[in-house]
Parts: sequence; structure tokens; C-alpha cells
Amino acid sequence: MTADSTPPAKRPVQVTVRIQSSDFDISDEIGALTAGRADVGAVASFTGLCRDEGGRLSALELEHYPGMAERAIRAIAEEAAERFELTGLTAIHRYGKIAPGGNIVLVVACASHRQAAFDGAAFLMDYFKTDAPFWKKEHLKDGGAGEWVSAKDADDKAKARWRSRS
Amino acid sequence: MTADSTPPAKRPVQVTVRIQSSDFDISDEIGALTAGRADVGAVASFTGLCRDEGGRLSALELEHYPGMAERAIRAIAEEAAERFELTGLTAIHRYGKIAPGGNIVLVVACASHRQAAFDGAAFLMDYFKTDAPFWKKEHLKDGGAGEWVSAKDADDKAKARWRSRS
Amino acid sequence: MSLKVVYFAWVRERIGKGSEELELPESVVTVGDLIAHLATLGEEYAAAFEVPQVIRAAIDEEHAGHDEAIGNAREIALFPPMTGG
Amino acid sequence: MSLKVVYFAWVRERIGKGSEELELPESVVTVGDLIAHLATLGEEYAAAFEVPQVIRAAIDEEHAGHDEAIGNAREIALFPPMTGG
Repeated sequence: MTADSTPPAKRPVQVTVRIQSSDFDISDEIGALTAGRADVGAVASFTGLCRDEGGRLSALELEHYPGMAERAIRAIAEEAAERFELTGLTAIHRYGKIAPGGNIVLVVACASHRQAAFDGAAFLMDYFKTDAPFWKKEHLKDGGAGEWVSAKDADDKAKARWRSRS
Repeated sequence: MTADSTPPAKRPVQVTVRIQSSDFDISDEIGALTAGRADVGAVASFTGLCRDEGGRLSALELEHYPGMAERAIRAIAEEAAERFELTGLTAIHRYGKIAPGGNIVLVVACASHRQAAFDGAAFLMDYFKTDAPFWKKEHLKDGGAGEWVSAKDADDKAKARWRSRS
Repeated sequence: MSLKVVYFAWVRERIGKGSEELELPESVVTVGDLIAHLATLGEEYAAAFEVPQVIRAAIDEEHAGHDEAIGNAREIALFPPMTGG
Repeated sequence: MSLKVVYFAWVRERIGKGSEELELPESVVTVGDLIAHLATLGEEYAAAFEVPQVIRAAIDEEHAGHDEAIGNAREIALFPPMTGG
């Protein structure tokens, strides 16, 4: 009876943003957002990994703008948390040299229901691609000088869809 | 040079489906789909957890149709893997009594690019909600007899959107 | 015709058993016919099938509509809308 | 006016440094003015800013368009389109 008349106070949203050279573990990150809570029904995650592009690459090197990166990502993460009514959101972006198969980026979005969790994670990834101050340079397996990865039109379109919906 | 003229053979798609009472670990499941591969750039996951519905529930009990469950989920998983050109897909659904905060379902979809991974995971979850032969019964914290959870119209609509796109 | 019929969730609870072997009259051709026939077998069946249109079915572990013929099926499952995921 | 300008990715590589303190002429009001001014400072700058419209900017760590005034900014960053994620 008490449970119906006095619903428990709404828990604060946990927003975590980390820019780091070290790797991450997705189980640990999900655990940090769900441990001791019984209001999280849905966890959507996205992990971006380094591909070798058909054997062409030996690594990707990620450069970033340290001061701005965390601030910009935190602003977007807090917008996502509010917009999709998330219970928690973690965003981790690595920098430095990352070999094929290695982790580059992680987003975990928690919510009561699944659509909000999926939308929160996809929204943050779309903004990561277009607005987070990171740049990728290719290192080639044959030792040749690699190119800077070009920004994709598709990413700008992916981001634009969130604007038209709001 | 060889890398350009003879691209490595396309790796087979890994589709794993498990119906189990025991828990799962998402790091292990992602690792099984990405270890030793350099063609996976994107991993989207969804974990469904038991909520206590504002303190009302002590557990959810999941009943399933054993013979049909694995067969139906595997058919849908293989359809998703082909449709979204996934490199791997894992679906795990638990049965039995699960306490608030506990894991119920996991979907992990791997692909070269992020939209395919997100779509694969969301597609499989939508079908899980409407077509997988599982039923949830509530157990109440106050000891009272719980109700069977009702199917949601929203789930049928979520599933229908995939049909209209194809 | 003899058939294994299996029940899940509140269909199972109302009928009071998870499965049974049934002899069916010739008049039962479709899944819908089977549900209508079962509803006549007693109070517990009447309760399970009081709103026939919400009942979902599977023939030999494949989803089936109410208008599908039972044919030579080995096993028919009857259950409420699914709530997995 | 003195300003810290920072460069990233191939803008940094072409100019050959990651940041510098610059004295700017009065005529430099907007980000676009700054880019046009920098392009006159030598071959390496001309190479970095040969296609000005692809250059993105941030004023004091906030994204800024080419028409935005520099005002009393402490730090302007110039870089190619971002490729994070």
C-alpha cells in the first residue's frame, strides 16, 4: 500500500564522461549505472572499434582537443539524458594509437524503457561523429604515411534527423 | 599491395541463440563476437532488466515454450543478420524467477558500421517483445498474487515499422 | 484424430494443466475450431477461452492464425500474447 | 589584440605547430577574417587554409561559425571537420 501512495523519490541521473588513453570494460560501466537500482529496465550500448579496412591499417591514431572534448561531450550527454529521460548515461572516448580490434568509443544509455535507451545511445553517437573534437589518422600496415580520415556526409545526415524530430 | 588486390575472404556470420536460467556477462558475449577479427567496427547491445515498478514487485517469473523459443529466436536472428549485413549476432533470453535489477535479455549486434549494428539490435528486440514465446508473471513484494504482464500495443507498433520499411 | 495440446501462462493456469492428449471430433478443422471446441469442455476451459480472439497459437512450434488448418499437426500450443524481451 | 590560436589534425601538421600567440591587426573581427589573415602568413599557412570553407572553429572551446566575432576570446581553435566516434 505504501508503495502505491508514496512512490520512491526520483533518483538523480548519472552522467559520466571520460576521455582517456586506457581501455574500458563494458560490464563495469553498465554495472556502475545499474548497481543498487531497480528502476532501470533498459540498457543500450554502443562500442566503436578500430577496423583494419581489409588489412590496410596497422592502427588509428586519435588526436583530440583536451579542454574542449570533455566539455562538449558532457554538454551533449546532459542534453541526451534530459531529452530521452534517461536514468544514466556514460560516454568514454579514447585517444592515442589504437590497433585494429581495439576499442575507440563507448556509450551506455540506461532508461526505464527500451526506446529511450536506444535513442539516447544513438543520439550521442551521432553527435560524437560530427561535434566531438577528435580526429583520426590512419597508420598503414605497409609502413606508408597514412591519411587523416575524412568526415562523412552520412554522419551529418544522421545528426540532422534528431533536429527535424524535435 | 596484396591487401588491395586480394581482399580477405568474408568471414561467416556468427549467430548465437541461448535460452537459459543462468545469468550472462556482456563483456564475454561481445568478446566472443569480436575476438581475433578486425572487420567489426560497431557493436550495439541491448540488455533488458527486471524493474521493481516503484517498489511493487519482488520478482518477475518468466515462462517459455522450450521447443519453440530457441527455434523462433534463431529464425529471427538469422533474418536480422542477413538483412542488416551483420558480422555477428548474439541473443540470450533467461527464464525462471528474476529479482529486480537482474538481467532478463541480451542482444548484441556487430557490424562494420554503426547504423547496421543499432538496427540489428533494435529489430531483434522488437521481435522478442511480440513473437518470442515468453510470458512474464509479476510476484508482489507484499506477498499478494501477481498478474501476468499484458502485451503492449506499443510493441506491436514498434515491430510493424520494420515491415513497412522492407 | 488425436493431438497434443500445450498451454502457457494464464491459459495454462486457468485450465489447470500444461498439456494433454485430446481426441478431436471431425468438425474441428482449424485452430479457431479447436479453441471453440475446447471452450465447451468445462468451466476451466470456458474461463481460459472466454475471449477467443486474444488467444495466440502455434502449430508444431510455428506461429499460426485462427484460420489455419490443423492438418496432421503433432502439437498445438495455445497461449496469451507474448511478453518476452 | 593578442590571441592564442590552436591547431589540430592536418591543419596542425601543415602549419607545423600546435599553437601560437598571435598579434592580430584591427581588421580581424570574425573567425573568417582570422582564417583569411592566417592564410597570408606564409606557404605553410596558405596550405593549411587553402579551402577556408572546410575549416571548423571553436572560440574558447565552443563551436563557432566563420561569421562569429572573436571579441575578447582567449583561445581560438582551427581544425578540419571532426571524425570522432
